[in-house]
Amino acid sequence: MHDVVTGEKVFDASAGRAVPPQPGLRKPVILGNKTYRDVTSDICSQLDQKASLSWWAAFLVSLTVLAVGALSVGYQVLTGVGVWGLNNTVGWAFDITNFVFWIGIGHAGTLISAILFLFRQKWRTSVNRSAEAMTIFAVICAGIFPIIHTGRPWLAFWLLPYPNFRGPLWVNFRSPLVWDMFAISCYFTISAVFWFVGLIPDFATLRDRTAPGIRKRIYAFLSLGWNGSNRTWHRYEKVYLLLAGLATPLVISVHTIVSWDFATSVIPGWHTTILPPYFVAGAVFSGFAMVLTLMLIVRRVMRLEEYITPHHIEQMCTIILATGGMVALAYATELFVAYYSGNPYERFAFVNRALGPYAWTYWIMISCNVLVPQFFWFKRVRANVAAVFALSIFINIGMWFERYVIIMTSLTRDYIPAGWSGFTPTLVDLGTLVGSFGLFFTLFLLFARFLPMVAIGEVKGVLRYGRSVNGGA
Amino acid sequence: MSRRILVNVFGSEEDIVGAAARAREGGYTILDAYTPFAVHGLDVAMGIRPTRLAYVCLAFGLTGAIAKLGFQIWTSAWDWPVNVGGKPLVSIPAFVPVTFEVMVLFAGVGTVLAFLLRSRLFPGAAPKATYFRATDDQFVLVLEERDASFDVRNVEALFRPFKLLHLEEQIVRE
Amino acid sequence: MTEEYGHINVASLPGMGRRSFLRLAGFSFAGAVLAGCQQGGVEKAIPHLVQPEESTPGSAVWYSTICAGCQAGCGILAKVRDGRPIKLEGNPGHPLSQGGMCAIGQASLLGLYDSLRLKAPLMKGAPSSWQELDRHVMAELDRIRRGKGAVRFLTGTVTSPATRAVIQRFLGSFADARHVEYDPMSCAAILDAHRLTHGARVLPRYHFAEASVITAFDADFLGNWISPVEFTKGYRAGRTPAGNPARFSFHAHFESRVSLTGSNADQRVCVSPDELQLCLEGMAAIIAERAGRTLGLSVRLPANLDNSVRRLADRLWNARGRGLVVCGVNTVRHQVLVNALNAMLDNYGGTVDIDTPSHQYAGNDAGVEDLLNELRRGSVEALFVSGANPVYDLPEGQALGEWMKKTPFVVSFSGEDDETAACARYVCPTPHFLEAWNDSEPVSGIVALAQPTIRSLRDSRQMIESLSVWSGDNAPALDLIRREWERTIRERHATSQTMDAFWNRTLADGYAVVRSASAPHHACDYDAVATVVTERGPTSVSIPPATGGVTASPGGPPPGFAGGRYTLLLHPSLTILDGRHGHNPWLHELPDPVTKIVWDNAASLSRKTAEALGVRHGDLIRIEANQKFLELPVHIQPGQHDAVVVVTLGYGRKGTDRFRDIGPEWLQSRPTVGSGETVGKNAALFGLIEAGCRTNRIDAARLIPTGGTHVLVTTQEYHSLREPNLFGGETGHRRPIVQETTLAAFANDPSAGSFHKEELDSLWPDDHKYAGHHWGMTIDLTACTGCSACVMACQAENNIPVVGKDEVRRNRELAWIRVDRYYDEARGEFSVSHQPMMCQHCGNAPCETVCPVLATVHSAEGLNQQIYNRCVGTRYCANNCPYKMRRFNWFEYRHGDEMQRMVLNPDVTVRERGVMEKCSFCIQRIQGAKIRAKREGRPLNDGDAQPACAQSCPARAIIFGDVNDPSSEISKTLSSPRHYRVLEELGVRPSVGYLTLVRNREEQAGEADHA
Amino acid sequence: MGWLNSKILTVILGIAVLLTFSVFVTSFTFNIKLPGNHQGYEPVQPVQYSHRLHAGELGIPCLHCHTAAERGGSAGIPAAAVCMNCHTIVTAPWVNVRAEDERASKEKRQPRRIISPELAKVYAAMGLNADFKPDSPKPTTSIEWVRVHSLPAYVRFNHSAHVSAGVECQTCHGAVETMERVRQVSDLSMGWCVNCHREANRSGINGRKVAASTDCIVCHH
Repeated sequence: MHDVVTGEKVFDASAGRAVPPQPGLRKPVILGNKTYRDVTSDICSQLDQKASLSWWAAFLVSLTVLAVGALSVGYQVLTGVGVWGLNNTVGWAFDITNFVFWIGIGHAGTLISAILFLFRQKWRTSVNRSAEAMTIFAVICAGIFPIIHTGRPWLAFWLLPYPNFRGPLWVNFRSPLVWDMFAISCYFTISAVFWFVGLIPDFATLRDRTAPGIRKRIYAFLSLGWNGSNRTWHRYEKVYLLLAGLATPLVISVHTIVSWDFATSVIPGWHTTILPPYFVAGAVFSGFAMVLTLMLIVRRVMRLEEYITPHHIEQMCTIILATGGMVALAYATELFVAYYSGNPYERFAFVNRALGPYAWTYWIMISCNVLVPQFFWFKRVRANVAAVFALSIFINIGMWFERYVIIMTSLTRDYIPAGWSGFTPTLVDLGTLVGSFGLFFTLFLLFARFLPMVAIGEVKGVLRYGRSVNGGA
Repeated sequence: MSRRILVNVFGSEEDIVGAAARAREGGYTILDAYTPFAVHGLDVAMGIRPTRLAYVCLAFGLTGAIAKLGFQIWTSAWDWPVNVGGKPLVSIPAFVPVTFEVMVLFAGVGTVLAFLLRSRLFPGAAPKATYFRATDDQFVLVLEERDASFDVRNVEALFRPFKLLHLEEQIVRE
Repeated sequence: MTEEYGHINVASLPGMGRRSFLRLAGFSFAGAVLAGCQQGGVEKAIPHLVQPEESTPGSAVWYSTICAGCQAGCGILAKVRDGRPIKLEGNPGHPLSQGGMCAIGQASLLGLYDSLRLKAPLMKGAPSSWQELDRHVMAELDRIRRGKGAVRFLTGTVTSPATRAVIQRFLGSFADARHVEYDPMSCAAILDAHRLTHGARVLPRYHFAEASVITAFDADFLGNWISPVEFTKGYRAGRTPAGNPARFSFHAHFESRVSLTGSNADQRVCVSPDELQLCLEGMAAIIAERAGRTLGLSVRLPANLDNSVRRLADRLWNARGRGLVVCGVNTVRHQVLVNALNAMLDNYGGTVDIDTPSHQYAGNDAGVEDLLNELRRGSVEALFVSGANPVYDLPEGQALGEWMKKTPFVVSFSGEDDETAACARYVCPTPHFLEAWNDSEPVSGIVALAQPTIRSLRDSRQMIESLSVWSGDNAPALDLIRREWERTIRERHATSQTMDAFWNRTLADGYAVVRSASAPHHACDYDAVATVVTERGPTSVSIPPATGGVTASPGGPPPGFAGGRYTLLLHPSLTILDGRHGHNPWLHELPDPVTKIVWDNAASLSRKTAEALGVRHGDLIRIEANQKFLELPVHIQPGQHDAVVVVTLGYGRKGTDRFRDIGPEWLQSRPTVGSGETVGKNAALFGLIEAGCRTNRIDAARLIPTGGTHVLVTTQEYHSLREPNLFGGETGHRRPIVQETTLAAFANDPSAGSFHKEELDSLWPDDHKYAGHHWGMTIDLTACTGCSACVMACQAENNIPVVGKDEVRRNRELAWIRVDRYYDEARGEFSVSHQPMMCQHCGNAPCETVCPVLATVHSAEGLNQQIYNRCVGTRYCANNCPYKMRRFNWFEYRHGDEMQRMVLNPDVTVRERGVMEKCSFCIQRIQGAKIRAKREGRPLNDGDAQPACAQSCPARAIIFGDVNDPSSEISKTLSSPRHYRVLEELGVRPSVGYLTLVRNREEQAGEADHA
Repeated sequence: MGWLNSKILTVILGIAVLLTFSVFVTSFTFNIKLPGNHQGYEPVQPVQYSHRLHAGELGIPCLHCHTAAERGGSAGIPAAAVCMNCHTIVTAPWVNVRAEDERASKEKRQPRRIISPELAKVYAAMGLNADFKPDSPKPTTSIEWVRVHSLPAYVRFNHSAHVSAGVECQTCHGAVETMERVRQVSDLSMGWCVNCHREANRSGINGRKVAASTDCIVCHH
């Protein structure tokens, strides 16, 4: 269990200078020569203090944006789906684009907490808690869309197979939307459970250092009586491993199922077998971009520079570069297969994406998802926080457009030319999209305020990685 | 019934792992250890048997998968057979995704529930033994004083190579 | 007694009480209204006190009557359910329409429930009562009789013998009285030409079925010219690729615009109006040469058309007696040449029948011109206007309105407060034709009776009843008609039935065939033709250059003919005709069968002309002609001649801003029509009455782009089966959605053009068998003319709401069947194909697989079912429909006002917002037929169950039936080598198939592109 | 100890399963009425017409008055004129008429016509005069019966199809001939319809094989 040192120099935030590589030593995950006590107080004191002005500012902005979204959704539910720009030909556009986008975002959290855990990547401990929180909030954002996109959202519960007085009449288990419903609810449940299991020891830590009062009682309630018993820790480790082992195929299955919404259809541009791997890679790609966006803000605002170090940023940039490459490969493969299939409808669908009336969306997608990640080949870019932040935002935009391109442009030009149409978003479409970001950031800010942002117990476990036994980095 | 226990407090993970190994070699009964994080090797040092939660996980997963597959077949082909898109009533490939999801759901939730029950963790439970810095920065090893031959001084000597911060005898009632 | 073709036994009629609406409506109407809120409230069920004999609650009764959507006088059946007429269908036995019914006729039902119909008589604009009005009118009439003032009675064409007699009798009591008939869609020149050439002012009856070579000069006989349903029936009968040799007429069409008929032609010759005249004269000269006649003409053909005219003349000559030349240009000079052609070709007595002529158009434009002059001079004492709206549809309408206001005594008989009624001193509300007794003789020898299907919803009185009251006769309409029939019709009937028996038989059948009583005529007088040709001068048109098009220089002044001047062509709308249906929302939302425009009229320009003027679709353009101008949005019409600008008549009706509220209102919705504006603009003001005939051709029109734009909405956004070549080439791949061939290729290989692609292997076993019925449909693209009657039939049958212009603009129209119209302009040719497209009821339906809640599943009879109440509205099914034939309720669409909701079919659920809907193959009709068969203890026969579209189709292009029944008509089409299914390579196994479109052309066309 | 925990686990899981089951079982057995279920609805009618008397005691067949059920989709409520087939002669319960006769013979006078108050409402609604002839100046009013059995707007039910298939009226409407006032006996839920159709397909109606479709669109269109 030795981390391989890459031989690259590391930026020491506390010293404010670059340190040359020290061959033979593991690269420290946490900087600043922290003791266990320091870790506890660094993380927990955030929750004891009054919220900062910047937190309040961010929270109010998010809340306002959320209100815009709530108004949009309320108006839409009361008036009808017609307040979106959809039509007979284009039955889905912003709604399902947002859904796939947010689900994709969510996948990075599971990836960090589960897959990197299975791969024994120690650096994950600093970011896994917030990444998992991001997953849950992203899935909440995503989960709203399948419900509100229906014409009669108040009947959305009909998607559940429950006993009834209609015969009984069940659901159609052949429909990818039912698969979706199961996949998302299962994914949400497992992610939430995973997250909560990770939080239990930290609640105990909080409980034990908080003075008696309502907060202590809440922490006590949530810590389930955790006392740090090693017998429990022993089982806990096993459970964590099992959950990681379950979540890994789950996350792949969820985005595979989401891609099947399209892949199992007959519409040219949707009906393609490449979609599952393409979607999973895209999800990781977009998810990491969102994790980066969030973490760069969080480490600054919550003063977590010593926990989320340039090493972390570097690692995530590398993953983005890798998954960006996969996405680019998928785009190329898609074009090639469309050409090589000899299917004229398929061929036209792809030519139309690149050259048709909505070509601009395609080229935004290509620029943001294929060209932008190439900057991460450069060490200087990866080390520049501002540049990484900007690039991560471009990737977020690009990945939203990827889904928009797939969903919308394919529908506008399908089989029967007389049915061809277009799509123009309405104000309500835009309000709902923006509002989903408001919801996401509102939830995330609340999380930052009331729960430990970093997994205390896990960080303590890797605290001494990259240090000599006597301490000192 | 009451028991006498000896509480040994250490400051680092190496110390408690070493001490635990030494105590077990010395024939002492280790009741438990309390640590701020999962200390690797401590379970081996304490001699804890491997947990069987993996089997629970398997059992739950299989139950979920079989139940869900059965339910899908029953609803689609037996209870009310409906021709949907010309597909067969039992369309096994189409039933796979939901079966898989429910399998994971059952396995995941079942395992965690089993873990919580087994470890007697539930909302609002009071911790059985609280060494409050054990959730912060201290590592606590608890030995049972089973008979009169138990001598604290022997233990102290035994733990001399390790940085013992604190040692205390307690009587707990059960 | 239910669902039968019932008729009313007059003897047992206690007044009109049995069809008294309110009492009849009682039972189920209260139920329908309350059904929506039945969850909480108490539902009242109010039965009749005395059950009407022929009515069973919840069942329909059919009455035969006459359609008054236009003057063609098709026989129809009105479906009356719980006292309300809810659907009109063609009377299968009627000799003219033979069960077909056009879109306009079907939609005219909605006019019955128009809430803006006049509620009471008006005197000087104020509501009054009949007694009051009668007193005033009778006093005035006495004064006029004494003063021997001039009395003029202006009507549309009167096809009713009784009405004509009543008017004559009424006018007989005045010293100076004249009955003037006119038609806004005038055919006066044909009648006038026949007076010159044949000595009788008659409109021939054309037999398209008998014709093997049809040559039409701008006559839209499949669209709205004279008797479109009858002509479509005939045209279809003469064109079937089956049989050896196939009886398949050749149809050549000369026109400048793109008419519905032109879009169906085997050879469409795009000519300027001048060239059209040259072609007609040239052809007459060629034929005259062959026939050895002299018409005073010499052959002067434009070089580019010389060949085609000569070849066509050959064809016509070879098909003497079986040819047919028709012309829609309302000029005597054109029409005498047509008469000469038909005479020289021996077509009279064969395809052109003036022995039993048509009475459908009898208007006399010269008479109208005289009347207008009299009114201008103020020499008319009393004017009656009935069944016409001259203030709106005459070129001098505006001025006429002023003259009418100055005329001492003006009575308007009208159902609504229209433009003409607004200028009349007395307005007498007339009932809707479904509320009235009537008779007609549309074609000499075919007489028909119309009976009321509902008691008048308004305080109205038929015109003939009013005249009867004012003559002191006080006879109800029924008596007036019966009297006339006793006097003149009965004696012409062959059998010796009693009057009662004859009357009841006719009432039940809806029509009777009697001896013709037409004016005598003589053979064609070629000297008269020569006189007209020379008298009205040798042709004044110059022969244009061989290219015949605009040579545009970018950036230069807008070119055109004669210095930036274009020829303005006006033509009546295919949906609202001359404007008489301008208040009918169903028709406004019915896409024009060619342009697919809804809720507007436009200035159609060819692509070249539009480019030269620098305008695009929807740009406003100012048309100046005759010292008048109009601003209209531009519509770019492929296939149109560069020298013309084409404007549809019938729009801009007063009061059409009532439609501003139609459709949903929300944050970004736009009204269908602006407040105070009208739907479209009235282009009738450009018209002229020249040489005694009304012309719709106006020369030297200037077109000036204004820079403004208008939201001009079409239901189809892409118009070709060829993919756009996005790499910049000429044309892309042609999709084999419409599979077509030529008659020549078909003769060699009956499966020519039908392009079958192998279905891929399925992963799934084929384990769903249809044991009982298995419904299927076949659409014969050769028969389909694109007329859109099916669209309207579906709208009326299936409670499809009108969604308004903005929703159509957003591509949210709700029609369950659309007629896709494709232009093919490859290789410099222009051809059009029409393809009705509805839910294909796929055996392996992609929509069903994806529905999460089982709201769309397959029935045991092969139907793709859509269950509205189960639908949660994910729209996944619509996305996954390769045919894009699923329709979503984006909002709670209103079904008109409370009156208009009476037209709803109680057998079809009114869909709420958020649910998907689509064609159900009219399951309610299938169920009805099955239940009827079960009740009568017999098996279901082929043809018992017919969806509304198939029933209404005038061309019988839609065949529906049970494919499990080997003897059914549908089963026979399945084995036709022409049969194909759209997108069959997807493996979705549609239940709807198509028969290839066969065009009577020699060359092989469109074949190579299919691969 | 591990053993003990497993037992707790078993017990808790068992309780959970039982609870779920019992919720379903109670909702089905005790027939929890969901919104839209009007089973047991028994409204007061404007005229206290007794089906027990007419259909039960007097044995008049249902289709005698509800003729439309045989011919059309809707069974309808008979027109008041149908009542007059008998009630121009029968104007009051027999006992009341008899009592009047006896009183009259006792008082040595012509017996007066006895009209039951409920029938009087019908006569009044029809505007009949003393000879049961329409009296034109008298206004006629509709009798506003309260509808008992009603289906949602999206359900099509055709009476004649069921009557011609041999389904007894009582199958759906219950023993109306025993009811003084008509009550909705069945819940008229979709499951109730579908299960009857399934049963009919399995065992026929009165021994006759029938094809009762379970296609959705047969009722929902």
